[in-house]
Amino acid sequence: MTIIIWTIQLALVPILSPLFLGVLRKIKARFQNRVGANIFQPYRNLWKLFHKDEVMSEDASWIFRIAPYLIFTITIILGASIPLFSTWLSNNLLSDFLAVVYLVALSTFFLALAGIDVGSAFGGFGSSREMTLAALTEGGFIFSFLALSFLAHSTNLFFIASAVSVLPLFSFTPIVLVFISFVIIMLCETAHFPFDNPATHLELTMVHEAMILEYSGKRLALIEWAAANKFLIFLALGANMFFPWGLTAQTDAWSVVSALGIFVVKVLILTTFVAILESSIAKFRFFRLYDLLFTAFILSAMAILLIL
Amino acid sequence: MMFTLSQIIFLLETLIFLAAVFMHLVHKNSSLISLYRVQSFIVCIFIFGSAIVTSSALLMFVGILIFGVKVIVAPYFFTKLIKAYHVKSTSSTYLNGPTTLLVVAVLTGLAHSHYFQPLTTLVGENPDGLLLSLAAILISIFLLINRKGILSQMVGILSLENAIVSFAFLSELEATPNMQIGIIFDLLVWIIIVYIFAGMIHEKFGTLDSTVMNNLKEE
Amino acid sequence: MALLIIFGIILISILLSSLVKKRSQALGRVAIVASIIELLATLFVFNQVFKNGVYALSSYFLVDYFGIIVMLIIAVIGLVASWYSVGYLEVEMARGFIGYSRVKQFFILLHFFILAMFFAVVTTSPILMWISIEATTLSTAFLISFYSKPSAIEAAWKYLIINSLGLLIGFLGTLLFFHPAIGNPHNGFLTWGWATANVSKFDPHIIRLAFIFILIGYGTKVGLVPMHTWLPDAHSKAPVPISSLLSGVLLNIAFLAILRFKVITDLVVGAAYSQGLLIFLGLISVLVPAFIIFTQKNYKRLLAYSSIEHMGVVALGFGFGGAGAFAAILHMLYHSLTKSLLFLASGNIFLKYGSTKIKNVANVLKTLPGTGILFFIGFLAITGMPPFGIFLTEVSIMVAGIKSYFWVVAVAVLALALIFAGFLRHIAAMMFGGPEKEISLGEVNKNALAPIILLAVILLVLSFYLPNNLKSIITLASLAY
Amino acid sequence: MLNLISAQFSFFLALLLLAIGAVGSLTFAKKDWLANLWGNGLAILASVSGLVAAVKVLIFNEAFTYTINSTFSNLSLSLAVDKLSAFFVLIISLVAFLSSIYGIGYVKHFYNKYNLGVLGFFYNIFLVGMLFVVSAHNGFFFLIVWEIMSLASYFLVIFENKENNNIKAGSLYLVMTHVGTAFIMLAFLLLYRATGSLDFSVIKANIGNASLLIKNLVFIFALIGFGTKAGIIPFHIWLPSAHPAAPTHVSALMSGVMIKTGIYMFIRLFVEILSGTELWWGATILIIGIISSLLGVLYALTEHDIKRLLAYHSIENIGIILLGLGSAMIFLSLNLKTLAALSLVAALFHTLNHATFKALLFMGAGSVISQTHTRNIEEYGGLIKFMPQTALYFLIGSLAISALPPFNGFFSEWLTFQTIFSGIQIPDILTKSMFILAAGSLAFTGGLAAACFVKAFGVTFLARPRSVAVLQARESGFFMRFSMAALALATLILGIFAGSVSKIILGAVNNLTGFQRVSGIFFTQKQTFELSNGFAAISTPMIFVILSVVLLLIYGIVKILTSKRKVKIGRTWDCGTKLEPQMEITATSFARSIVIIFKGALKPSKQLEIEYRDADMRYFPKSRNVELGIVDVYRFYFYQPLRDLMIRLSGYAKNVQIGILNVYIAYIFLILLILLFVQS
Repeated sequence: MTIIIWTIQLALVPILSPLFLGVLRKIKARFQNRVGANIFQPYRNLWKLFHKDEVMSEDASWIFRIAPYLIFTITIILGASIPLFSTWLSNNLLSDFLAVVYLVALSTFFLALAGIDVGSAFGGFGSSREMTLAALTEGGFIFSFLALSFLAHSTNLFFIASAVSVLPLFSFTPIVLVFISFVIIMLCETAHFPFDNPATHLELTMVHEAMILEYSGKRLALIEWAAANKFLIFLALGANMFFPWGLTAQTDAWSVVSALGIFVVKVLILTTFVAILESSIAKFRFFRLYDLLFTAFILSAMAILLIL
Repeated sequence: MMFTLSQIIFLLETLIFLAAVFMHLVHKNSSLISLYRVQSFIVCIFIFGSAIVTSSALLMFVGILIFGVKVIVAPYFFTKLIKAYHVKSTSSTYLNGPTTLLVVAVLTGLAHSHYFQPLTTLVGENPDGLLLSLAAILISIFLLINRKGILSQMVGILSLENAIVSFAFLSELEATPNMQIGIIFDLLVWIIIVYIFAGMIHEKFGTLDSTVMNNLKEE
Repeated sequence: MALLIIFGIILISILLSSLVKKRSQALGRVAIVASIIELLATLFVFNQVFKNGVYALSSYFLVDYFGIIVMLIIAVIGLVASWYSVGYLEVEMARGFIGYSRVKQFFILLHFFILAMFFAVVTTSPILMWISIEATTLSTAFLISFYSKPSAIEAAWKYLIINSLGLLIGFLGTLLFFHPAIGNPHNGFLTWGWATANVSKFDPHIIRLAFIFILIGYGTKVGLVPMHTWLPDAHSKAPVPISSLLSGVLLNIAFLAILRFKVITDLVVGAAYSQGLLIFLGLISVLVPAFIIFTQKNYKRLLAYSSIEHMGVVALGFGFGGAGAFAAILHMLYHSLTKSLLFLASGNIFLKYGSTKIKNVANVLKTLPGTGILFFIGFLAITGMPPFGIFLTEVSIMVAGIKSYFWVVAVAVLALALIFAGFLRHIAAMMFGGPEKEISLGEVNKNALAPIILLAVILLVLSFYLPNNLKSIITLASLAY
Repeated sequence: MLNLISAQFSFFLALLLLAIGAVGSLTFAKKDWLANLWGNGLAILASVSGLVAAVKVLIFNEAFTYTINSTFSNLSLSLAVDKLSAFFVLIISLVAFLSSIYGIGYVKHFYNKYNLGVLGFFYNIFLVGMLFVVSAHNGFFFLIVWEIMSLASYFLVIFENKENNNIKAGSLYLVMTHVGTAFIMLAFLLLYRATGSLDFSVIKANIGNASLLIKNLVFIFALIGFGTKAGIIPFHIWLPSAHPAAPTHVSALMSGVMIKTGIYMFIRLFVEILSGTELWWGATILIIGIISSLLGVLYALTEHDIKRLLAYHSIENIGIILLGLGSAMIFLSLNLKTLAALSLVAALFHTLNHATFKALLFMGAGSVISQTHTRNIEEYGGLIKFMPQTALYFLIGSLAISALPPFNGFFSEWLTFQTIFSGIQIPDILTKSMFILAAGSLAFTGGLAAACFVKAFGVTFLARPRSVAVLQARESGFFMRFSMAALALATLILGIFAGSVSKIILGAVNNLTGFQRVSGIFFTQKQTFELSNGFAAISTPMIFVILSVVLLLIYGIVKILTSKRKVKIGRTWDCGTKLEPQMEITATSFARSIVIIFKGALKPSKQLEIEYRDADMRYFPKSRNVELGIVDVYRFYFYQPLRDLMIRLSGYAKNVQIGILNVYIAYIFLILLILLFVQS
């Protein structure tokens, strides 16, 4: 039975992530009263890209070649080491939140290098913006998890999830503060609205897209898929860290299926929240973003002071 | 009617003191030298007096020697200097007349103050003579500070030497005769060297006024 | 017997060098031979003193522990200076700065100077010592105005007047010092031995006054700060071998005079009085040159100010007493070696660049490799960098002083750091710097390097290994303070 | 074989070999290649025996002491190598071993330009100085070797004295170190005053009777003295100019190891000798750590001289080490012995890590400079195609310094995080907010360091060459690549086996006096590192294994899936225009956004000159040049005014020498009267 849970845990993120991307795009289209593509369109895009030939720039070095593989691997590992539906795998030694933060930083590092490698102007300033934002999010990212870990007296994500689920009501306000700062961090890391517009290729605004302009064929598929995985990972973290009620500890078939169902519902709610947010506010100017990130950091610092 | 020995010594000591004071006020070099001649003559009297008292022939010989050097040779050299470089009037002093006198008065008061009081225990009979010679020492040092001319600096040093020797005699601390011979020989060499230096200074700087010699400073 | 040899040799060499008529190497050779014999005689006296404590010729001459150390300094630096001046004057004569008669005058006066210094160290009577120190002033007056340029004469004149005034004050102090001798007609020949023998007869108040006169008087000869004004002019205008003798040796002799009186004052009045005065003068002697060195423009004046500063450190050493005294004596030894090394090396630089201004001397390491390296070693030694002895003595002086005078030590240590900063600025500007335009490479006078290397070797050897007989003599000498 | 030679024998063998190396290279100065081989060869042998000594003391705990008395009463040449000094001997020998190998290759481009004998001589003396500094046990002897170390490194900094600013950098360095030593001397003198001796063990024994005032003064003086050497923020201005001036293998040693001697003495003095630390001591060190790490990385971002950039990063990493040390001292003053031991282990581990990856980065930079003959990043570009292996090693170095997982930087930063987190749990509100500040600064420093090294690596190695200098760059020589490879491997191994390494370091920390009975801080079975209070656990080998396995798996799957697809090489698409090298991102523009964000701290200055075709019409600008830079705050607000004050004071002091004889006589007369008044 454990092997089944392991495979689900391993495969859940890569399989479901394009779906939620499709749902997000569908809801945004609906807001712009367009019909919008089918929610399974991302699967088809990936399938198409995997079967196309690839054009690579002559300036690119081996870093450009292996970056997509490395980024995709990191998202798979992260997917496997965070609490999705069962807290049964708590002894996993990779699920310390600092390891999660620094693995994300590693993937951003290589993505930025790949951006610079091709030597085009877009890649250059894309990496510069990405690294600036990544540098400033790290503070908020670490501090939001730190607040929770002080609640749970452990930095292991699974223990945090189980601790938050049994919290009494009076510690509600710090959780709200941390949730707000986590949402800001999530939007920045997954390149969503106030920070970066995922859909556009307009050089004035794009950050994440600028770095992957030169990719094509299977490497572009891997990068797109990795981006989708990252989006789902952050949604899962948001869902299971702050609303951890659906996680089961048993391993019988029925409780696993119901936990999966609850997990999907929770993530859907969060996706709609993100879609609504993206449709309602405009993208901030680049040099106002760091105020947002510093507020995230201050919010979680205040939460820590409240908790301890 | 005869004055006692200590009164005579005190009288001579006041003459030395007055000579030192007048050196500040006098303008002509030649009078400066004559004052110095008076001073050294009195010192010779002291030496002869103590030679008679201790009746040592060596001291007598030293007295003659000192007389020869200080009263005859030194002034001769100085007058030669004055004639050679026709330095009639000494260049003026830094402080004008009255202030110099004020400083001289302060110095004499200082010499008689309690700072030097332990010195009076040195000798029984003529403590105030001793203090007067101390005042003469301080005044001749001040002469060096005050005067601008090379010649007056030379005379200042020599009058300081006279004052110290007079102080020594008054407190009976004077050195043994053969020591004194060494000292006076030393003084003679000093006078010769200073004379030669005056020549060189005049040749190089053209005047015997020391204010011209102030280009050795930190730029 | 050995003392007679020394005096005899010097007198003979004076006679010989005055007889030499035509231009010949005789002058230089006579000087070098004389100084070698003096060194041998001093070494003989050295192990005499080491064996039986003291070496007395007659009641007039007596060499004690401290005396032999200073004699050693005189002999060594005398030898090196006269060896160097042979080459140095040759080049000067070749360039037509000075005529042969001046060279002859130089050597005669040099012998007088060394004779007077030996005499000062050896006599037992303070007045005889005063006379011989007065003789050193007179003999060096003409040596300072050797180049008969207006500035040299001005420096010599100031040197003469200030030192005569100082020594007269010292004379007054000496007279006051021996006030118990009134009345008793002891053949009037007062000696140090006599003073230490009947200390009870001294009246403390008079001694306090007398020691001040001594300190100011002989302090002028040592160059402690308020009385130092003649030193930079005299040492920078004098020909290089003379300034190395002046800086390296004469200052120590004057300090020896003060210390001889200090022994008696300590017995009569107690050590605190004299130590307090020495610390006060020592501290300002370290502070004032520290600031002047920082923006100094002329490297010979730079070395002169560093002599004042090192005499200040020695004064601090004796002021702190105990282990500080031992370190201070050793500091005197190291300082005289390093300072004469630096002066002689600066002589080479002067011959090559023709100017004593720091700004028109550059790239010395390239043009004068030998002198450059030696000058740099001298700089490292004089500013107290570790491998050399001066660092050891400075630290142990500070250690001796920390117990009771923390703020004095703190200020002194920071002043020494400031001196290092100032020195480094000037030396780095001289040593490196841009490629000089037309300065030809290579040393000027060939046999000028040998004496400097000898000094450097002696300094390095003494820094690491102090022969134990020297060490024991220094410890014995420092016991009195 | 190891237990044949004793630790003491191998330590002294190392010193002897270095001495022979020094003298030998001077004698063979005439023939360049012989001097180079002799100097570096013996340094290699010496560092091997140094390694053996360190290992034997650390693992087989054969600590030894050795004393010879000398002429001066309290100067005794006493050495004591306990586990802490052995740890630093280990660092010194490891980096010296590899930088000497690197030196053999690197020094070739000095042939018949500079005198290699001198380089060999001072290089070996420098190593001797460092080995003595970490083992000296007597204050006096320590001052001597401390100055010898600074003096030798001064000569190495000004070795390439053709460029003038090397000389200025060298002089600034020596003056600041010397002023630092003056403060250290004062600190030791105060200790002597309180305890009557300069020997560390005697001082440690009766530190009790030192009054609180003396302890505080000693702390302040030691902080200034050793801080200058460690390069903490207010006293760091010599570091960015001195380290780049030295030849690369020396600057690798200086940056990697020499500044650690300051840290060693911080630990030896504050943690061991002045055992009862005050709370405010730890707080000051923590705040200095915060400032140094943040400002260090920000200044590095504005740099485009590659060696200066690395030098600023040394300041940043020293800041991180000080965070660990500061929290250790705070825990000590609150008597939390276990947490103090943990934070000391974090600080020491980061010292070891920084030594390895900083040396690696400097060597990489050195190889790049020796090929392109310029230090300006803007003229590099595309070097990965000309120097693939150097690029790989530099990449590994950059990953390690930005604390990214599989490498050693990650674990030591993780451990420092854990100490700060446990610090946050202290009830006292003031220390808690300080620790929160520390955690924030460490987080931002990590992010900014990653940004800075993306800039450094990307602009140097990736994309197209920006200048012709890059075109004739060749891969660096075998020796250089060997030592870089070894260091890269070391960062990886230290990263993976972090558990057992931290156990050895804990052994070293337990050796200090205050920590004898401290145990159970963390336990490590098969390399998983877990805090005893169960707060956090990490297994570094697990990360590495999973990363590589999943990477290979994905690569295999994708390869099979898309085996039939072809890969075509085309030109980078840039909206159809022909791509010029100028179009690539440059280092300045890369960091420009961060510099603008932190403009409050950095005060960037910008000059804009426009030259018009004809001056009065001012419509058609002929040329426009923009000059970006940052104001060197410290030099401008602190060091320059200090220097002007000194010059003004020296102006006053010079007035003493007026030149008028009468004034001089007045001085004598005055001092005579003053003394007469004073004494009566």
